[in-house]
Amino acid sequence: MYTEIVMDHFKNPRNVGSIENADGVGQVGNAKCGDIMKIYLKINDDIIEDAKFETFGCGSAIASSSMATELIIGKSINEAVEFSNKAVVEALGGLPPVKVHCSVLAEQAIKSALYDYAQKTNKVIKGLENYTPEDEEVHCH
Amino acid sequence: MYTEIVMDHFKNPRNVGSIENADGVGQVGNAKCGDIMKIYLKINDDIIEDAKFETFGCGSAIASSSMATELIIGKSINEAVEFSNKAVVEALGGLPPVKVHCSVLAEQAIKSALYDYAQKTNKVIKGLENYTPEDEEVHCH
Amino acid sequence: MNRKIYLDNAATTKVKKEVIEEMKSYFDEMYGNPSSGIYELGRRSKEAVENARKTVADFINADEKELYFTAGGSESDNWAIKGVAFANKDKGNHIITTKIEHHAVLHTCEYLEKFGFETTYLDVDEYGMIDLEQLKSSIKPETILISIMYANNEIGTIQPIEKIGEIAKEHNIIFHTDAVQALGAVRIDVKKQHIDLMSMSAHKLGGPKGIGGMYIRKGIKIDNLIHGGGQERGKRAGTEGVQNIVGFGKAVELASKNFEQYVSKLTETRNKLMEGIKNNIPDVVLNGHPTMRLPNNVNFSYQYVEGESILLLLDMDGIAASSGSACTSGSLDPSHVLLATGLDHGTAHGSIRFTISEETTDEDINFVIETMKNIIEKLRAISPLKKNM
Amino acid sequence: MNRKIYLDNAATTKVKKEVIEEMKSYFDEMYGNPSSGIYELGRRSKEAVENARKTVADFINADEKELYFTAGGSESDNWAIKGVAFANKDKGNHIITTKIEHHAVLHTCEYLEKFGFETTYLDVDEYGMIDLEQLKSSIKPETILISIMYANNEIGTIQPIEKIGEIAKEHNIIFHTDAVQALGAVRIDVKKQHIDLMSMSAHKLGGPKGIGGMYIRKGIKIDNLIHGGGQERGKRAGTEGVQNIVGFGKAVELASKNFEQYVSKLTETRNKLMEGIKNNIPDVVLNGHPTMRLPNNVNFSYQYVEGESILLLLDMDGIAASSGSACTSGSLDPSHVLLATGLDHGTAHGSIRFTISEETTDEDINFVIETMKNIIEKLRAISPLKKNM
Ligand SMILES: Cc1ncc(COP(=O)(O)O)c(C=O)c1O
Ligand SMILES: Cc1ncc(COP(=O)(O)O)c(C=O)c1O
Repeated sequence: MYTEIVMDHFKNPRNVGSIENADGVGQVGNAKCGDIMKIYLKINDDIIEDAKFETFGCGSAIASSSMATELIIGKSINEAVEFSNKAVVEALGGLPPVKVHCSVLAEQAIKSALYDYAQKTNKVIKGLENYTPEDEEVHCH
Repeated sequence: MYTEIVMDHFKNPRNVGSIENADGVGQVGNAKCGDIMKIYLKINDDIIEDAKFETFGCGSAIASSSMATELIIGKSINEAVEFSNKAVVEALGGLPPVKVHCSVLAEQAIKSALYDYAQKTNKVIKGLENYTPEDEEVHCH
Repeated sequence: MNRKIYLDNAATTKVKKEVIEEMKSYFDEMYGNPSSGIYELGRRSKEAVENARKTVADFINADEKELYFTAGGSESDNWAIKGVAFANKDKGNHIITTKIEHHAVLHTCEYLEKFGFETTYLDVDEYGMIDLEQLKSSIKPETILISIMYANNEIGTIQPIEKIGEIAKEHNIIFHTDAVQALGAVRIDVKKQHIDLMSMSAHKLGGPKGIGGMYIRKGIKIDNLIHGGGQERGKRAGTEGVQNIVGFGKAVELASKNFEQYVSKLTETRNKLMEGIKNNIPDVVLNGHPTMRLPNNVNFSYQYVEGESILLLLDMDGIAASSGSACTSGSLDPSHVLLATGLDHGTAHGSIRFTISEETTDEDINFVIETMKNIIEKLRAISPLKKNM
Repeated sequence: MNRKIYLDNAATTKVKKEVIEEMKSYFDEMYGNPSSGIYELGRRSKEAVENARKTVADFINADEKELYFTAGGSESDNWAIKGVAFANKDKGNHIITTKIEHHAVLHTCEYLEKFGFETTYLDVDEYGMIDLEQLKSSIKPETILISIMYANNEIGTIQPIEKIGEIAKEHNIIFHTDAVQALGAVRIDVKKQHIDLMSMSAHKLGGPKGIGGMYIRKGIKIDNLIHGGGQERGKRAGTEGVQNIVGFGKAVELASKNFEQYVSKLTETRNKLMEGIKNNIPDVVLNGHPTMRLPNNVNFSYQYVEGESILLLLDMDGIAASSGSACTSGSLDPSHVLLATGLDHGTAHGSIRFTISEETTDEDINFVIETMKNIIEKLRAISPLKKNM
C-alpha cells in the first residue's frame, strides 16, 4: 500500500514537535476529515531555518508532514511559496490515489504558516498575495 | 434416486414384449410427454392369465410397467379394475415425487387394456362403465 | 518481530483445519454437479449439499426446506430486501431498517428508491441500540419489510431480536435480520425469535469465503435475485459451490459443538482485553454496548489520534486489526455506525476494532494491550489535538 | 464394472490438480480479507485476486479493469441483463435474445416483463444457428440489449459472435454474450468481437464451483446486482471468494497454455465419438451444427427411446452423461433447445449429450460406442414406438 519511504517517514517522522515563538505557524485540515496538520517555521533572512510539525491523521499524513518539513528546511521563502504537493509525493516515492490529498494538506500547511509569517511581519510574500487561509467550511477530500 | 427394486425392474424388466391375439390391448401416454405404455392382456374365465408390456419412457416408467404386469397376472378382472397406481408405488418401494405419474400411467394402461377387452367381448366390466380411453389431447404430468 | 496476532475475525476468519479436511474430496473426487442426480457422482454432490443444509438449518432451528445457499452475506441481504420488495410491492413500498446496518443492506435500500420504495432508517442510542418505540411508531400501512441486523459488525451491539420479531409479527410485516456476525456467536432460534428471513456468511465462523446462506420462512413471498436453473428448489439459480457448501456445513457443525463453552471462554478473553485497554490507556471511549455485545468484539475510540496510523503501527508489530468495518478501510469517511452512536467525527476517526477468536491467548491479549499503550502514546505525542484539549 | 468415464464436462468439470494446489494456501495461511489492505494478510489476498483478474482478462483480451468476479455464470447472466435493463430503461424497454439460451438468461428476461420490459426470442435453424437477418429486423428504437450466447451448452453450436457484435455496434445497442461454455474451448477476443458484456464460470474449465466472471466494457451503463461494500471497484459487493478466484485464475492460466493444441486434440477425439455413434447405431439424429460446434460436445437423438433410461444404463456401466442440460434433468419437459431446432418431442426426449475432456481416451470412446450400441438395442426392443415406424 505505502512505499518504503512513506513507511520510514511514518515510523520515524522527522521534525516532530513545535517551535517556541515560531515565526510562522499554520494549521490546516480538521478532525471531521480525519487529518489536521500544524506546521511551525523558524525564518531568518528569508530563509527557513527550521520547521516542525504536529499531525493528527493517517500514515500518509504523518509521512507527508515529515517529508514536507524536510524538504523546506533551508529553502528561501520564495522557494517555499512555490513548493507543491507534487514534490512531497515524488520524494515519498508515490502515494496511493486516495491519499494524495495528504500531500496537498502539507503544501497548504506550509502556505498557511508562511501567510502567518507575512501577517506577523507585515511583509508581502510574492505568490501569496491572493492567499487566504482555509475557511472553516469543511470539504473532505 | 430410485430404490433398488425400481432399479431391478428397470434393469431386468419382467414381461417385456407383446401377446399375439391378445384379449385386450391398451396404450396410454404419448411421445410428447416422454412416455408411452402399451399393455397386452391374455384373459381366460375372467382371470388375467398373462400380461406383457412395451414401454417408451424413463427408468421408472419401465419399472412401473414391469411391476404392474407382475402384480396383475393371476388377478381376476374385478380385482384388476380396482388396481391402483399406489400398489405399484408401494411394491416398488416408492418413487420420487416427480415420477409418480409413471405408476399412474401403468394403472391407466391396464384400465385401457381391460376396456379394450370389454369392447371386443361386449362385456360390461363393473367399475369401468364410465371409463373412456384418454383422448388425444395431451396433458403432460 | 515474528509474532502474528490476527484480531480481525469480524472481517474474515481463518478456515478451520477440519473444514479444509472436509472440503478436500469435493474438488477432484466427488466433483459431480448436484443437478446431475442421474449418475452417482452427481448424487454424491447432491447428498453433500443436503447434509450441509440440514446442519445449518438445525443450528438455527429451521426446517432444512427453509434454508438456501447463496454466495455470501451480501447476496443474502440483497436477495432478502429486493426479493421481498419486488414480490410485495402491491402491498406497500415502505421499508424500515436502521442507521447502523451493513452497506449490503443500506445500499440496497437506497437502490430501491429508484423503484419507488421508501426507507425509514431507525436511530440508535450511544450503545448502538435501536428504540423499540421508534420502531413501532415508524410502522405505516405501507410497511412491507423490517430489516434489522442481529449484531453489528463494527461495534458488536446485539439488538433485541425476539422483541423486534414480535412487533413485526403483530403487524404482519416481514422481518429480515442480517445475522452474518451473529451466526456462531449467539444462540439463534428463528422460530422463537419470529425471524422470517436471515442472512448468513460462512467466512465469519471458520468456513470458506464466497458462500453464505439465507433462511426463508415457509410461505414468505419473495422474488428470486438470481434466476435460472432449478437449483435450491428453484429459488436461487447457479451450480452450487459444493465444496464451499460442505465447508460451510462443517464450520457450523464445529460451532454447534460446545457452543456455550466456546462463547463463555471467548467472552472472558474479550473482557480481559476490554478491561486492559480501559485501565491502561487514558482518554478512550468504548464503542457499542458494554454487555449486549458480540463475545469477540472490542471497539474503542482513542482520542486525539487517527485509526489508520494505529493500524499501521499494529501491523508492524504483527497485529491485524481494523478501524471500523473491513469494507470502509481505504475510505476516508468515518464509519457511519460510529457516527450513528453520536460520536463526533474526530473521535470516530480514532476507533479501532479488535475481534478475537478462540485461538486468542491471554499472552496475545497482554501483548496487544502493551503495544496499544505505546502506539497511542507515540501518536498522541505528535498530535496537535491533544494539547488543545 | 469399475471403469468410470466422466463425459458430462459441460455440466461441470473435475478441478485440476494444479488448481487445487494453487488454492491450498488461501484457506488457512493467506486467509486475509482483501479489503483489509492495511495489514499484510489482507494485502496478500488482494494481490492474489488482482493476479487472477489479470490472467482472466488477458485470456479474453480485456483490460483487467473490465473484469469482475461473480459467484458463477448464472449470477453473471442475471447481472448483465437486469443491470443493463434497469440502468438503461430511460432509453428503451426491448431486449433481444434467442430461444436456445440458458435458463439464467431466459428466466431473467421473463422476470423483467414484470418491470415493463419486452423480449424478442430469435429462432434458430435445425443446427441451432440464429439468422442474422432476423436479428437485424428485430431491432427497434427501444432495443437496449442483445444477449446471445457464445456456444450452446446442450448442442454445442457456436454463434457468429463477431458478426452479431458488429450489428450491435452499428445500432449502438449493448451486446452481452453468455460464454460460460465457450471460455477455454474457443478463442475469445472481446475487443475484436465487439463484446460489451460477457459471462464466465470457472467450473466449466477445471476451476472450482461457485465462482465466475463478468467482462464489462469500459463505459457500459449497468446497475449493480449485488449492492453493498466497495469490492470489485464498487460494482459487486461481498467478500471475495479469494481461494475460488485464485482457482479460477489458475484454471484459465492452464487453459491458455497450448490452447490450439488442446482444442485440436479434443476435436479429434470428439469426431471419433461422433463418427462411431453415427456408424454403429441406426436411426440417430445429430443435434447441433456439424462443424461450428464446441470441441467437446457430442449430442445425438436416438429415436424410439427415452433419454433418462439411457442415462441410467450408462451409469450402470460407469459412464456419466446427460440428457440435455444438467439443469433440466429431473424435469419432465423435453429440452427447449432441442425443440427450438425443430425436433419433435419424441425425438427430443431421446437425446444424449456426451461432453468429453482432455482426459478422455480412445479406449473410453470405443467403450462408450459399444455400450451405447447395446443400450439402444435393448431399449428399442421394449419400445412400442419402434414397431409402429
Ligand atoms: C451456457 C450456460 N450459461 C450459464 C450457466 C450457469 O453457470 P453457473 O452454473 O456457473 O451458474 C451454464 C452452466 O450451468 C451454462 O452452460
Ligand atoms: C453484518 C454483515 N453483513 C453482511 C456482510 C457481508 O457478508 P459477505 O462478505 O459474506 O458478503 C458482512 C461482512 O462483510 C457483515 O459483517
